[in-house]
Amino acid sequence: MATEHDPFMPRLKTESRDAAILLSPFFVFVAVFIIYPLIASFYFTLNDLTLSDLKPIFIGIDNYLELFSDKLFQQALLQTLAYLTFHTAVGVPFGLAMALLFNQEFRGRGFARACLLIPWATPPIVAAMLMYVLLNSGFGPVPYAFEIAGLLPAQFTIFGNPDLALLGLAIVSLWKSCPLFAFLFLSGLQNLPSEVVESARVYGASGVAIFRRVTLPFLKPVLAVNCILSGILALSGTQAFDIVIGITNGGPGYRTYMLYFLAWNQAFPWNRLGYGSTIAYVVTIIAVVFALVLLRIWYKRK
Amino acid sequence: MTEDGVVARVKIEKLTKRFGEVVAVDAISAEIADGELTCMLGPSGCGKTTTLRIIAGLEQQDEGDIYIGDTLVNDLPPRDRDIGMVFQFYAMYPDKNVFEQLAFPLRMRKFPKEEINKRVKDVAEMLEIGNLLKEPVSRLTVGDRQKIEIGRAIVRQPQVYLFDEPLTNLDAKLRAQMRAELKRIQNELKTTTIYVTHDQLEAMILASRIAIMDKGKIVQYDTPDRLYERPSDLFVAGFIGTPPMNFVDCTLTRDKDEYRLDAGDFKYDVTDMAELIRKSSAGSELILGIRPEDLRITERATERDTVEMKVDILEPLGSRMIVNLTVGSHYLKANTRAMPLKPNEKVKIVLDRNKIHIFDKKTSTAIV
Amino acid sequence: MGTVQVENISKKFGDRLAVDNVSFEVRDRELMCLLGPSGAGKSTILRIIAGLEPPDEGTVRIDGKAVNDLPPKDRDLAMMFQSYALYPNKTVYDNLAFPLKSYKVAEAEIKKTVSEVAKTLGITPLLGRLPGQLSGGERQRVAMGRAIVRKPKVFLLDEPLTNLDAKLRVNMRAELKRLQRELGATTIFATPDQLEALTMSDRIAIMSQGRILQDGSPDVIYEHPNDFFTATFVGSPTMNILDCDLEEKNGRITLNTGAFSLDVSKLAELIREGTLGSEAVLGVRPEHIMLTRERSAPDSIAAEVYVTERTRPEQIVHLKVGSIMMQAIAPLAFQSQLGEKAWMTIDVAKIHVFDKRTQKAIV
Amino acid sequence: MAYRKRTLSRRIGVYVCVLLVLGFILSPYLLGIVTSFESEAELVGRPPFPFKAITPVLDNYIYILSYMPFSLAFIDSALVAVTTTCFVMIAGSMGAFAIAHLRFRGRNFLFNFVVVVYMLPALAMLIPIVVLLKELALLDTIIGMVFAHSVLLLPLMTWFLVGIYESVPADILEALQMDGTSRIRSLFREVIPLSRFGFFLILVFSFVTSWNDLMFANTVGIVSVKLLQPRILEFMSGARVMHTQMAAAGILSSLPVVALAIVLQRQIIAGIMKGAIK
Repeated sequence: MATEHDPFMPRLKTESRDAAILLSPFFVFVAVFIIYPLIASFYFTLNDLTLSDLKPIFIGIDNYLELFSDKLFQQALLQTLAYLTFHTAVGVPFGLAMALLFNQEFRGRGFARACLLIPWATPPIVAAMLMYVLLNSGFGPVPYAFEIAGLLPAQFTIFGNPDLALLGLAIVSLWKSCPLFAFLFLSGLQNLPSEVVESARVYGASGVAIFRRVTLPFLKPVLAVNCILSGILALSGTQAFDIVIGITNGGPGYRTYMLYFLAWNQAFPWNRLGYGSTIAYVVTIIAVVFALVLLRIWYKRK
Repeated sequence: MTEDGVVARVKIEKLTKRFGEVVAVDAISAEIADGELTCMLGPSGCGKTTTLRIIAGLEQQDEGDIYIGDTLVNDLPPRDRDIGMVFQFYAMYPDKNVFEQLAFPLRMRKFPKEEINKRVKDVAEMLEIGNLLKEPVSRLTVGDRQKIEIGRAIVRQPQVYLFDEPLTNLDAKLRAQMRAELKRIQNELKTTTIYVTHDQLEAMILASRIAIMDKGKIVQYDTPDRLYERPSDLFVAGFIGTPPMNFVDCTLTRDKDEYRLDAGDFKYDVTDMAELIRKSSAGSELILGIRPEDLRITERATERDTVEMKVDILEPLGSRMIVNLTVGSHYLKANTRAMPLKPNEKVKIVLDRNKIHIFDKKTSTAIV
Repeated sequence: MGTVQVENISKKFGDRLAVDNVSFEVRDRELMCLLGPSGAGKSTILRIIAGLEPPDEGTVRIDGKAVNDLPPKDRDLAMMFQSYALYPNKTVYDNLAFPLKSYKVAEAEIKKTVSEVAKTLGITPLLGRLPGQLSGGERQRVAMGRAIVRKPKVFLLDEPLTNLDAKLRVNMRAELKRLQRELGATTIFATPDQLEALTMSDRIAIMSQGRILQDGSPDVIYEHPNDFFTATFVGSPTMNILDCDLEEKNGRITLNTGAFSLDVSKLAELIREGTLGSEAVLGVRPEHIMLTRERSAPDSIAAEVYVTERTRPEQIVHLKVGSIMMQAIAPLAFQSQLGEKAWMTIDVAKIHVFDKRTQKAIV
Repeated sequence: MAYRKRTLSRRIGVYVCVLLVLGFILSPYLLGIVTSFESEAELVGRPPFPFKAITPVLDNYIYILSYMPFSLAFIDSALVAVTTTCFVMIAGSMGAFAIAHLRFRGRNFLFNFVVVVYMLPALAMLIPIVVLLKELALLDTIIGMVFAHSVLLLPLMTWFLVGIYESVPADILEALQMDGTSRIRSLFREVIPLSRFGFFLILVFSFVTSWNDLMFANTVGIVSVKLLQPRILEFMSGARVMHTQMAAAGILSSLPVVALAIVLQRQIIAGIMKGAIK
C-alpha cells in the first residue's frame, strides 16, 4: 500500500520545524555562553592562566596535585561541610516549624505570610549588612541586650570570634533561607488531602500522632527537596559567597573561608584562573552529585 | 444494635450551620433508626455533606443537638463519638501497606496485637482483600482502595458508620458492583449507617429510608417506595428516577361538568379528581407529571386517556428503550420494552390515570 | 457530502501499538461510534482523522480524497475535546467567533453566524460570559457551538458527555442526536459508555487494544455479539458468564456448567462444526432469565436470592446457584427475601455460547 | 468544655509563636531603617537604639542620593535587570514552550540538560565567562553584564517556565490548531496570557535575581560598570565605614525588590503555592 508517509519520521513535519525556530535563541545562547565556557573551563584546570594576559601555560594535572596538599583548601572544605550541616540541620526543621505555624488559621495570616517574602527578596549583601548592624559588638542591640542581662561579657563579638564567626554567618544565611523553606513546606502542606487528616481524627489519632504518621510521611519529598536546596545554598549558591565577602571577608584568620569563596579569591583577586577553576570544578562535582540525588527524588515524586 | 445491646440510633435536632452569609444546614431534625441504612440524598451544595461532617464532629454546628445512642455528643471530639467514616477521596496514609491502613484505627486505640491481627484479617476476608494485606496502597486499584476505606470504618466495630459519597469516584461498572457488595455487607452487619450521596439510584437501592435535601433543608424523609410513588413536591419528583419524570405545564379548565388539564397541545380529563385539585391548589396553573415508564404505547385507538404523539429520537437500551416523543411543543420521554418504532411515526400513548402526578405550579407541592 | 474512510491505520507510541491496522468507513450523515474501554485507541483514531497525530501507516480519506498531508485546519472538520478545551480567557462569543476569525471571515458574517449558532444551542444569554463562569452543561454546549460554527463536513466528538453529571448526560443523549440529525453532519464520536453508544449511534465499532472487534448497528451489536469481549462490554447489568462444557449425550446437546446443565438441542444447527466437546463459555443476558417463586418449567433451575436492587422500573436480582453468582432482571412485583429460593428459567433461544479458547461466538 | 479551653490556649500559643517569628524576620529591617535615620555619633554612643531614644535626621539619605556613583549604580542596575529579564523571558518562553508542548527528537535530552545546567554552581561558569567576555572585549560593559546575568538566569527560568507552560492543557493548543492558529503565534497570543500568573512570577523572580546579584556584578564589572550591590559591598568593606550611610544605601538598594515583593505578594504567594517554583 502506498503511503506518502515516512515511517521513520513519527511526528508532524511542521512540529520539528516549529521546535527548531522556537529553540534557536535559547540554543545559540546556551552554546556560546554555557557549553563553550564549561568546556573551556575544564581546559583551564590544566593550565596556569592570568586574566591580565590570557595566555594559558599548560601544566598538566599540577593544579589537581596542588589541591591535595593545599592546607587552605582542606580547611575551607571542612568549614564548608560544617556550615552546610548547620544550615540544613537547623534551617530545615525551623522552616518546617514555621510552615506548620503559618498553616494555622489566625487573624492576619495573609500579612504574616507576606512578611516571609521580605527576606526572600532582600539582596544577600543587604541582608548581611542588616544582620551586621543588629549583631555587631560595637552598637548591635542584641549583644548589648545579652550583656545587660548578664549572659555575655561586654563587647562580645560573634563575627570577630574565630570559633563563632562561621556560626554567625550561617545564622545570617538562615534569615534568608528559612522563609523559603517554609514556603516550600507550605505548598506541600496545601496538597495534604484533608480527608487523610480527618479520617485519622475520626479514628482517634491525637495531634502528635497525626503529625508523625500522616503529615510528616506526606511531606517527605518536600523535606528532601528542602534539604538539598539547603545544601546547594550553602555549598554553591551565591548567597553564601555574598555573606562571607560582606561580613568577614574570610576572616578572622581564614576561619570563614569556604570552597566557593576560596575559588573566587584564587581566580580573581589572586589572579590564578587555572587553580580557581580547579577548585570550582571540585565544587561542581559535589554539586552535581547533589543534583543527581535531587533528580532521583524528583522523578520518584512524579 | 451493637454487641452490648446499646441502641445505636442517631438523632439530630434543629441542626444549623452557617458559613458566613450562607446557611448550609437550616434547622434540620431527623431520627436515624438503629441498624438501618439511611441515605441523605441531594444535589451538590444541598448541605448533606456538611450535616454528615457535623455528625462526625469534623465541623461544629452553630445550633442544635446531636445524639448518638442516648449520648449528647455536641462537645465530643470525633475520636470519642464511636463512629467509622468513609470518605469520598480515599484517605490513604502514605507509606503504609494495606494491613497498616486497616490496623490504624485499632493502633490508635491501643488494641492488643493479637486482637489487631485477628480483626484486620477478618475484615480483609469479608471484603475479599485478604491477599493484598502486604501490598503498598500505591499499587492498588480504585476498587480495592474503596474496600480498604470501608474496611477501616468497620474494623473497630463502632456504633455508627458515616459514608460520604463512597462510590462517586468509581467507574460505572465498578460502581454497580460495589453497590451490590455494600448492600450485602450492610445486610450482614446491620449497623446504623448514614450514607451521603447525590446519586438517586444508589440511594434508592441501598437505603431503608432516604432524606432528600435541598438548600439546607430536608424536603422529604421517607422510604424509597414512598418517595418514588408519592413525591411530596416537584423537586423530589424530578430528582428521583431516571430518565426523570416528564413535566407538562397546564391549566385546569372546566367545560360544563367536565374538568380538564389543558396543556395547549392536548387535554387530559381530571373530572374525578377535580374536587381535590380545586381544594388544594392556589390557582389554576398546574403541572402534570408522569414517569417515563408510566407512558404506555397502545394499539387500540379507543382507550381512555390516550394522546397521539410523534416519535422523535429513539434510544435503544438493549432489552428496553427510551422513546423521545413530541406533542406540539412538548417533549416527553417514555421508557418501554424494546419494540420496532420509526422516527416520525405517530403513536398513541396512554397516560395511566393511576400513575399521574399533579403539582401546584406556584407552590410546587404535590396535589395528586 | 461528508464521508470518511479510514484505511489500514496503525499507530505506535513507543513500543505500544495504540492502533492496530484499523479500517472503517463512515457514510454521509451517519453517526458512528467508537466504543471501547480507555486505552482502546478510540481517541487516537479521532486525532489521526483530525490530523493532530500522523499515522505510522494507512490513509485517511475525506470525501474520497487522501488527507494525510493536510494540516488539521485544512481538512474541513471540527473536533470537540473531552475537556471541551474552551479558551478560558475569551468570552463565549469570542470562543465561538475564533474559528471564523482564523479563516478571515468578514466581521458582519461572523456576527450573524455566531448568533445563529448560539440560538440553535440556546446559549444566547451566555455570550458575554467567560468559560469559568459556566456550568458543565453550558460549557459542553459552547464547545459544541465552536465545533459547528464553521459548518464543517465532519464532526469528531471525543467523549462529549463524559464530563457531565449523570442526570444531564441522560438528557443530552437525545439532544445531541437531535442536533446531529438537524445539521445533517457526518459524525464520529468516541465513548467508553456502552449506554451512550447504544442509544445514540447509527453504527458502533467496538474497540479493544487498538483493534476493531465488531462493526454494526446497535441492535446487531447487542443481540449478536460475535465475541466474548463485545458481549460483556455491552449491556447493563452485564451478561452472566459461566464456564461450561459443550457435550453431546444420548443424542441431546447440553451445556454443563457444573451447577446446572442446559439442554440446547434446539440450537443444534447453529452450533458450528467441530466445537462439540470443547470448553465453552455460556452467556445469558439478565433479561433472558425469568424468575418465579415456584418451578415453572421442567428446565427451571433452583437458585438462592443474594441481593436485590430495585433500580426501577425493574429490579436486578443477584442469585447464587451453587457457587456461581448470576444476575436476573425481574419486574418490581416479584417479591423475594434475601436467602430465599427462586426458580430461574433461561430462554434458550437467546443464549450466547463462546469458544473459551478463541473467545469467538459459537452460537 | 475542656475541648474549648484547649483550643483557646492553643490559639494564644499560635499568636505568641507568630510574633516571635515575625520579630526574627522584621527586626533586622526595622533596626536598619532606624539606623539610616541616625547620625553616626548617635549610633556609636552607648547604649544602642532600642535602649535609648534617638532624634531622626535625613543627612544620610541626602548624602547617598547626592553621591553620584550610587545614583549611577542604581540606574545601571535597573538597566541590566530589565534588559536581562526581557531577554530571558523571551528566549526562555520560546524554548520552554517547545520543550513543554512540542515533540521533536532530543526533547528529553534537552529537558534533562536544562535541569543539569540549572543545578551547576554559578561559579563553575563565572570564571570561563569572564575569560570569554574579556576575549570579546565585553568585560566591564553593560552588554557583558547582561550576558553574564543571562547565564545565571536562562536555564533556571526556562526550567520553571516549562513547568508553567505544561499546565496549559494540550487540548487547548490542539483546539487552536484545529481553528487554524500556528504554534508560534499561539504561544504569544494564547499561552502566555493563559499562564500570566506563572509568567509574571518568573518575570519578578528574574528581575529580583539579577538585581540582587553581587558575585557576577562584582567580577564582570570592574571600573566603568559598577552595579548597586557591589557599591553596597564597598560601603561595608571601605576603610572609613560610615555605618549610618551604609544603612541608608542598603535600605535604598533593597527598596525596589522588597517593594515589588510586597506589592505583588498575593500573586507571588499564589504562584509558589501552586508549585510554580519548585
